[in-house]
Amino acid sequence: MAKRIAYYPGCSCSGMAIEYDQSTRVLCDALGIELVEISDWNCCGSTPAHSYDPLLGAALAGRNLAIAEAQGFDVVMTPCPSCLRGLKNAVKVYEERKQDFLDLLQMPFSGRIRIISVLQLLYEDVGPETIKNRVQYPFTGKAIVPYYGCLLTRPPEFAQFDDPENPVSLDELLRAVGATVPDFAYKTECCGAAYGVTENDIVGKLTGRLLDMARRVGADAVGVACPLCQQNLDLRQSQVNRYWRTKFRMPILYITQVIGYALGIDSERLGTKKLFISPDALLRDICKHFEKVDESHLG
Amino acid sequence: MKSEAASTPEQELRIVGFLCNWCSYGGADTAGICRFKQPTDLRIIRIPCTGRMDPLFAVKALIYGADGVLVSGCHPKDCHYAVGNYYARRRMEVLKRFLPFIGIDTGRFRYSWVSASEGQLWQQVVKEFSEQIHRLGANPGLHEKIDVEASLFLF
Amino acid sequence: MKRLHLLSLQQTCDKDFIHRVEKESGQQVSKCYQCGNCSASCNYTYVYDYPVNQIMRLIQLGQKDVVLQARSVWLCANCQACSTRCPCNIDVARVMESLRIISVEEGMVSKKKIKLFYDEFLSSVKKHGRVFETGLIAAYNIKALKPFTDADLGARVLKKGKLELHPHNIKGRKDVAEIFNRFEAYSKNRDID
Amino acid sequence: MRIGVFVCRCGTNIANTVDTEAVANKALEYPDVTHATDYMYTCSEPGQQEIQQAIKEHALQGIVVAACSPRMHEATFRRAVEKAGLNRYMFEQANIREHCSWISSDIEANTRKAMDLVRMSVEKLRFNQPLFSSYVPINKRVLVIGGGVAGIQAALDCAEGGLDVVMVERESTIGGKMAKLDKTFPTIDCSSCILGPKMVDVAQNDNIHLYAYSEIDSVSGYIGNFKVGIRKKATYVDWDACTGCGLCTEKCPAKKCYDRFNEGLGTTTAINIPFPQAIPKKACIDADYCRYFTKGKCKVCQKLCPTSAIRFEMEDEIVTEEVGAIVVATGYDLFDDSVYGEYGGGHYPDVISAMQYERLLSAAGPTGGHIRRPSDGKAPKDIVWLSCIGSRDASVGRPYCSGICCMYIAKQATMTRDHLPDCNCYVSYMDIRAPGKNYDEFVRRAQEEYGVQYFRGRVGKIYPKGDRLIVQGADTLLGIQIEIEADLVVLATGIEPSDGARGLAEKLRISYDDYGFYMESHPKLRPVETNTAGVYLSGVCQGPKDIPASVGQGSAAAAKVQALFSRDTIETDPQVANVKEIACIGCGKCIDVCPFGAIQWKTLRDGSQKAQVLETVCQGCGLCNATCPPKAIQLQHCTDDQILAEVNALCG
Ligand SMILES: Cc1cc2nc3c(=O)[nH]c(=O)nc-3n(C[C@H](O)[C@H](O)[C@H](O)COP(=O)(O)OP(=O)(O)OC[C@H]3O[C@@H](n4cnc5c(N)ncnc54)[C@H](O)[C@@H]3O)c2cc1C
Ligand SMILES: Cc1cc2nc3c(=O)[nH]c(=O)nc-3n(C[C@H](O)[C@H](O)[C@H](O)COP(=O)(O)OP(=O)(O)OC[C@H]3O[C@@H](n4cnc5c(N)ncnc54)[C@H](O)[C@@H]3O)c2cc1C
Ligand code: SF4
Ligand code: SF4
Ligand code: SF4
Ligand code: SF4
Ligand code: SF4
Ligand code: SF4
Ligand code: SF4
Ligand code: SF4
Repeated sequence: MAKRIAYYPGCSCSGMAIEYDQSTRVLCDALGIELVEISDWNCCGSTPAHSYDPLLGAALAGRNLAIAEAQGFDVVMTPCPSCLRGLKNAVKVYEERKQDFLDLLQMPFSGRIRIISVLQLLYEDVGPETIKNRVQYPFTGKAIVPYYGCLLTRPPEFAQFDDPENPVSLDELLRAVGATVPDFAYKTECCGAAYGVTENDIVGKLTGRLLDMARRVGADAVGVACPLCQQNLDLRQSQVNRYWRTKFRMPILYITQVIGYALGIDSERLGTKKLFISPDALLRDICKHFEKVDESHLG
Repeated sequence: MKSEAASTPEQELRIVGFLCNWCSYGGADTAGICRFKQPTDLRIIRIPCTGRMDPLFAVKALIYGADGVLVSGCHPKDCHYAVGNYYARRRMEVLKRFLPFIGIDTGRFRYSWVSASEGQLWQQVVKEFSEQIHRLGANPGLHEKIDVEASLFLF
Repeated sequence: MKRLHLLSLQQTCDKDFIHRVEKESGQQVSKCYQCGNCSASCNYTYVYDYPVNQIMRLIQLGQKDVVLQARSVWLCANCQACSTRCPCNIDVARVMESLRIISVEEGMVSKKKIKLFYDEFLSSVKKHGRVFETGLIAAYNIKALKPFTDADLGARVLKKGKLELHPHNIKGRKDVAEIFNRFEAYSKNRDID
Repeated sequence: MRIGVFVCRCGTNIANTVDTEAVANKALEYPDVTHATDYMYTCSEPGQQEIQQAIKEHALQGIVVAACSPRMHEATFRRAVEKAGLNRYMFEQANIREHCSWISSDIEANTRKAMDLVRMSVEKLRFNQPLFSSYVPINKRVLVIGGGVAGIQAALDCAEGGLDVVMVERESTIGGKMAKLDKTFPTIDCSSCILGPKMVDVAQNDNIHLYAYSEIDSVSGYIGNFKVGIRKKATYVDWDACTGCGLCTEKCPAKKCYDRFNEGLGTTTAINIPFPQAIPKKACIDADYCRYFTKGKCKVCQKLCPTSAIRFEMEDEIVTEEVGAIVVATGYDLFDDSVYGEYGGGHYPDVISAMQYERLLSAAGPTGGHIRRPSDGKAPKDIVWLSCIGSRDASVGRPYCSGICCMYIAKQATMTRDHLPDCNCYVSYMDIRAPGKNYDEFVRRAQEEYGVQYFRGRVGKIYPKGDRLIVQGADTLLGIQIEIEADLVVLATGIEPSDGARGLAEKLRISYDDYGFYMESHPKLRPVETNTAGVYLSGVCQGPKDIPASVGQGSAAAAKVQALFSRDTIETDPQVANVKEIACIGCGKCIDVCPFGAIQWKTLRDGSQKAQVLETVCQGCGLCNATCPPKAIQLQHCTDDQILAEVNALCG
């Protein structure tokens, strides 16, 4: 499946969530999808810009889309749901307030570009079936709960992807790599991502709830598709433990890492070392030589 | 023979009203029962439903010299015959667009929805429309002869 | 929260405010019938001063000052749970977002620190073209007078090699800054209108 | 034509602002007018006699009365001229009171206007034709579609009055939803105790012919003379032979069939009698589950049946019935709660619908009347009811209130407290709607005497925690979020029109609203009639209702049928459309627009197709007339010639 699409890593994925970026790149490479990073991309403005005026956020995000269009792409993929929202918002604002938007952007833009998340790419364009057929090291016997976070499927008219209350895409991808997928009631609950820095009491409470539920349903790990969710659950797990007097040690893996590993990609290249809660024990159960995987089959 | 209206003093003009029996005709009755004063130019023709209203009636009236034509029926959804006024609305809209082609000011034609209990509304409709027709003045008549029957095919 | 005791409906109702919220958000607030589903679904209700259904109610009543100064407005994480479940098809999250925008315009921001974080974030973007996370957090923590928050995490992040010590300046950062400048000019013009 | 004109003074009502004498004198100048006069009170006895006398004296052939609104006295005057030997349609009334004397005090202008109005009437009258009603015999049999409580009531009331009733029910038993209920609010009567005897009456009444497991296939004809095709669906059991002994159902090996009567709680057998009190009590095979039909092998029932009633070769059969009136009572279905992903209906076994809960309460239900939750059969300790599920919710396209759920929630909660005194009952509500007799008192009792805990606010989400469910809601009165740990959650699903309601409406040519509820002819004054003459409504098919209202409407529909059938013939209104066959070009446009299906094709001897109006069905709206390109179809008494004559009188 030779395919070339524009790639927007976003700020998180080039900083705190660098392993999400790495794993996305190597996984796409292994799946025959060529990612072309949007040249000289800038920050999409995220929530802060949006809170001033969706127009400002739209113009900031729009610059990236305009560059991608100029490079001849009709699809942009980003791993980060927050960037996804920012980029999609640009198209929406473009449709609603075309003149204001173009005045601010001062670049040619047609608004025809399609924006998808890496989850959507894996689920809709690649498909669980394809992935299942290529699994080398299945996660048999391991329970991974799918955590979508609040942004990927909501609001439904905007997301145009999966079910807002009971999404299944991540579930099916996890099942495709052989994992057990427990019914996880907090699939789409908000983790408080926006307040990682400013209101970390709130984050502590919400993430604690999520981890508690994950443990109750017997999870060995949580599979995520959002760098902010990942950070809250992984980096802040120690804070949560202090706040709740708990002893969680729950690995939080990106879906790209899970699939990549199952496909037989070296964990080093997937950046699992960068995770704060080490998934090594889990990964070792799946493949004994997890540190020195033979990648020859990837071709 | 000339009609009475034609020989009247200048200030009275000829307005023909086509009112459905169930709603607007009753609304005009209600306005009368309540003694709501109205201009005297209007003459009402009773039809069962605005769905009966052939745009040709309005066209003929205007061509033959009426100064204004008013059509009124039940509010959409309240039609005694369920859907008659939906058809009427569509036809009246087409008629409005068509009138300029035969040199008639669209301001001479109006349709409204007035129920049997809306005497006050009826008074207002009559007042407004009569004033509008007076502003437009007497119908100057047609400059060119047009084939009225042929115009039918436009509908 | 400032508890309301007696509300004189006519005297405190600001109709222009209702229109402004409706225009900014594109939502008709009178559609809200106060079912409470938004508050039931909102993960932040417990930290709000007014749960989001009450925010909707206060807007219906034109209570501009109470609404704009509410803590809830800035604690909303824009998670969309409310919008997804509102039986009246109101995009409640969009209304909350509009309130944030209006509260900035009116100088009535309740959670100054969140606003501060946003300001720092944007100035980082304006300067470098991308967010310089390390610089942002440092600047924020100093200005918010809580320099040691998350200090425990800092060391671990550093160890994982995840903290950049230098900002990445993109080539087009002038273009990005221009967008900000044009936006500021645009906002000023709009205020005059 | 010799026309007489009578200008009424109405005491001073007209005469004060119209010079009636001048109007009468002027009328003498109009064509064909041979007699004209004014009179004090034309509608009075002597006034009418004056008209009748003038008809004779002056050999008048048509009459114009210039007086009040025809909506007031047209009927009076038509009768008066008829008594004097004229056809009643040789009469016109000019409205010079409501439309003239009362709305302006300008005597000169009013007088001029009255003259115009009289002239218009005269000109129209010159085109009038005598019209005659025809009389069509009424077939005094009535069809009732739907055998819920509303249909049963209508059928019994009609049969009581001596009418022949044909009842068509699509399930294999009558009883509808009420047969599934345990007790009924607000008196907590046992549902089957009060409905059962009525169902038996239907079975035993000689005047009622019941087609169960049947549906309406086609409807043609018109008031007094409908012809209805009824599809008797194959039951694979000869009901004349079946005694309802139930032997077959005990031994049928296909035991995993969806149990419709028990709302899918538990399973049933492929050959099945829905419940012990079913009417008719006959077995019926569900071919989707029967092993013989799915796998080609079994026939256990055939071997067992003592009366050899099983007929695997049976096929659907169409029978035709002729009736004079139709009562539609097709009731409702319940909203599919799985639409709400956040509540997990259809996903979590212990989130059930209120109708399922009704079956749990019922002594004849799958748990024998013991409240046991579906997942593990435990008696619940905490139950939460959620109101307005699929009601009052624009986001799922159901903005209306279902009207009954507030009450049945209160009923189910109080009964739960009776059955399981230790069980805590919680109800989430937005408003409590209980406007019937003794209804609000009933809801108050649930709270005050039975300790049911109501909280105001919708629920956002339900999710499992261990073997319990967390109900995450809000108490908007307190302005806080709340959580309840529950063993069972009951969704008060709202009402929607029964499956297939629209299709049936098309066959009957009756209208329905945006949701599929049938439209009454007038929301206040003709609540059981439809706009199609001879078709009546009863029960929830017209809109949400409880049992008392459904029964009331059933009786009302029956009364309408009785009133219709109290005559032997129907007098048709001759003010209907009529086709000039030579002019008709057979375009069919009139057939398309007629809202009542009153026009049909007629094939002439030369094979050409012409439109033909069914006089009894036509309601006289004139839509066809305005539509017909060559104006071949004309609405009698309101023809193009007549209207244009009025226009010409003014503008010509
Ligand atoms: C959970 C619940 C509890 C309730 N409790 C109470 C209560 O305590 N007290 C109270 O007053 N009300 C109660 N109600 C309301 C009550 O059920 C209704 O008011 C009543 O059943 C309406 O009767 P109906 O005959 O109009 O409709 P239905 O009972 O629905 O009967 C319609 C019948 O027509 C048949 N049918 C449908 N379509 C066709 C077709 N095309 N051809 C042939 N047949 C057709 C159906 O099979 C059915 O037998 C309750 C409702 C629910 C959902
Ligand atoms: C303010 C108000 C507004 C309303 N608006 C609406 C509305 O918009 N829509 C709606 O549907 N409903 C409305 N209603 C309700 C509506 O008025 C009633 O439903 C309806 O009028 C009831 O009619 P009825 O014939 O049963 O009773 P009534 O109208 O009370 O008629 C009873 C008649 O019996 C006579 N009578 C009484 N006792 C005797 C006796 N012993 N002997 C002889 N005659 C007697 C009375 O004089 C009276 O004429 C409204 C009610 C109110 C109070
Ligand atoms: S969910 Fe919608 S209708 Fe309900 S209270 Fe919130 S905003 Fe209002
Ligand atoms: S968008 Fe804001 S108000 Fe709505 S549920 Fe999320 S946090 Fe609460
Ligand atoms: S006919 Fe009409 S106008 Fe004449 S007296 Fe009777 S009510 Fe009055
Ligand atoms: S089909 Fe035969 S065995 Fe079954 S109930 Fe009828 S009579 Fe009894
Ligand atoms: S033939 Fe069908 S209905 Fe009869 S016993 Fe077998 S499975 Fe049951
Ligand atoms: S009756 Fe009560 S529960 Fe049912 S829809 Fe109406 S308000 Fe909601
Ligand atoms: S007059 Fe109306 S009802 Fe009669 S045939 Fe014509 S369209 Fe049908
Ligand atoms: S519309 Fe006129 S011409 Fe056409 S079929 Fe009907 S009657 Fe005949």
